[in-house]
Amino acid sequence: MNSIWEYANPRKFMATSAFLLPWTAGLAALCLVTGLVWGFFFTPDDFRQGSTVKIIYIHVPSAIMAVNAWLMMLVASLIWVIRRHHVSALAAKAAAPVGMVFTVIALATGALWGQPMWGTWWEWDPRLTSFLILFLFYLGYMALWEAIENPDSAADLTSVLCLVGSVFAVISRYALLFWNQGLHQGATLSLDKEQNISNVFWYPLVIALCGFGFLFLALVLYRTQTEIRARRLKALIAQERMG
Amino acid sequence: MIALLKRDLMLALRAGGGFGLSLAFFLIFATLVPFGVGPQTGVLATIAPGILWLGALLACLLSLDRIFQLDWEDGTLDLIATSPVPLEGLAAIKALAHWLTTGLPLVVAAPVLGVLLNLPGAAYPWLVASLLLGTPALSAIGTFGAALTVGIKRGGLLLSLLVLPLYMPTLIFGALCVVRGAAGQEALTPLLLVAGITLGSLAILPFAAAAALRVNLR
Amino acid sequence: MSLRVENLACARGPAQILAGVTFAVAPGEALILRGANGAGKTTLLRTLAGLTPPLAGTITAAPDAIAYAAHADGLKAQLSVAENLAFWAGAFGQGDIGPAVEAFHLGPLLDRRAGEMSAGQKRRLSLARLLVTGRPIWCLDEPTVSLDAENVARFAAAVTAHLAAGGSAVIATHIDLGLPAAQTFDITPFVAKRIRADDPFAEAMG
Amino acid sequence: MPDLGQYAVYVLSSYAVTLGLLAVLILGSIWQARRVRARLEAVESRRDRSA
Repeated sequence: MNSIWEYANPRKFMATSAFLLPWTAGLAALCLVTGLVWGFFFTPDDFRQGSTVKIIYIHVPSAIMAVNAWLMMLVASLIWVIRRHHVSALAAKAAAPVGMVFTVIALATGALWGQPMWGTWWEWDPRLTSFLILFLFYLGYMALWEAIENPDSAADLTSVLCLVGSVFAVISRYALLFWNQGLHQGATLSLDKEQNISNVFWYPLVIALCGFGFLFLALVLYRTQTEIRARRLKALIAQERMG
Repeated sequence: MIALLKRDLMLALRAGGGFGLSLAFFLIFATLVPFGVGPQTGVLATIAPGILWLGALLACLLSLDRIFQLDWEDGTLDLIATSPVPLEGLAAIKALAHWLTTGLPLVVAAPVLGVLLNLPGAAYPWLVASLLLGTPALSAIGTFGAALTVGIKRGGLLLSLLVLPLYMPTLIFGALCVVRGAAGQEALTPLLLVAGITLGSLAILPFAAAAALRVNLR
Repeated sequence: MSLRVENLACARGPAQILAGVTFAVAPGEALILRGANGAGKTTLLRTLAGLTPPLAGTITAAPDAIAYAAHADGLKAQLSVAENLAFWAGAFGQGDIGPAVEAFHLGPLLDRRAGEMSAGQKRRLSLARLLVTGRPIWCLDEPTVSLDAENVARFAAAVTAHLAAGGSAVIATHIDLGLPAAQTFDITPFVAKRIRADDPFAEAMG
Repeated sequence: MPDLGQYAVYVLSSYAVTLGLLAVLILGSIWQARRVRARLEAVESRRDRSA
């Protein structure tokens, strides 16, 4: 039985991800098309929200994946800090833009949903505001990666930022709940509560969520490959300069 | 460590040390607000808690990039790192010095500016208390941000981008405390939460800042 | 106080600079580092000072024994000579700045601000800092830059006195200081510039 | 095409924004990957020739 840490070797990762990438990308496409087409064309309108309920199939999955992307970066940063696996740090770097785009999608679709339902594009509601803060965290994280020349130092410093940022993100979440009770409805998907939407909306939503999940996975694998190549490029150029 | 604190305070007070700049910024910021929102005392009284907290926060932000940058440029940081002072202690002392030269004057000046902005009388004790308990967190978080960006040329803007989201919980609870104080509501809970954030920041962030400094020095 | 270095490999950023560096400095002895510009003397000294972690090998010395002096003087322009020295004495837990002032003839300059002094005067102040650290092993990077002949002699005398008191020194310099117990150590054979071995990206990946 | 009623513009623009952003992300990733791959291949072949 091979150790899981072997996949942290760049060469091994390249081979494994080359195998996994078509599958995850295919599954992502399949689930996204199924979920979104089902949701858009074949679900009824909600009696209160009308056709805007169709936004749920992109809004909820992207919001969930936006948070999961940060969690994945947190885990990857911890692995880098503790075990110093280079691929882990690069995977965190690769995930950041994906997470940021998901955050923007969640914010944009939220605004487009809020306008007809609440009569406003933007509301300083705890959930909306925490996503805005999450967006700023992604922005700062990516800016720090870009600003530092030495890749290992950049990995170290962004990891520290990710760890500290996560602690403050949790505090911010509670601060926001304290600050304003908000308009946003409760969680749509939860495991412990009774299902609070009916099956007609539930199935396409779960499929769309899987689609966003696989899309995230595929993009992270693909972008990590790119980061590994970029890192190797940097190493080889440095080697050439040293003669 | 005491030598370090003494030196930092001395440097801040000498010519070109930047002491008072943050205070002047705070003053100008609060003075400009009525020009932006109009002179109606009712409006000013409503927004005064938020404006004062925001002004204090921005004034703190203004002087953050000096915390480590000057010592980094003239080589002092390398030498301190080889001295018996641990980097964790250095980060804590730097945060303390920043608070004494920036945060504390802001706390003292805030009530005066409160008068300019028609802050309701009941809010003054809460304003002073929340700033007194909250500005150390601003200094500690800022020191961490400064440690992250010390090796980066023209890192000032990046520093703001990194630090501002981290400032948010402190700002929320601090301003909320003053707002509630002004309205005669229960304001102790947000005050205690501000104090909690400060204690947590002071406990954790010097270690994070020292880790960042170690990376930047090697 | 002895310093022993075995099989040391040093890195600067992503690059390994030196490998297999081995030497020992006994109490009362000085080691003069030689090597072309850019060979890695500064990297070696920064590694000895504990600023850069070594890639491989061991550095054996008593804890908190090494005092480091870099290219940069590390002085605060707004503070006077006496204040600068007193700060370092305080940071290293020492009290008296008298011997340091005397060794580098800083008495007449005590109240002068560091920012108003010439490069050579700043250098003297920065070297005087070594005497207030109270540390036995000095690691010095080009200490005589911008010093005139008279002050180079003062510096040599300070090092000689330090050695006579049982201290030791590792000095990167191109000039002959005329120290009594000095061995010369040329780092050229140890220069091994390549991507550091713990970087997994330089190997072939296909 | 389902009847989206009075909210058509919000629903359609939500989907449009999402698909647009995802397209930018995916195409950007592909473009970046191609560029890095090409540059790496150039350096690798230079290295192989000299070796």
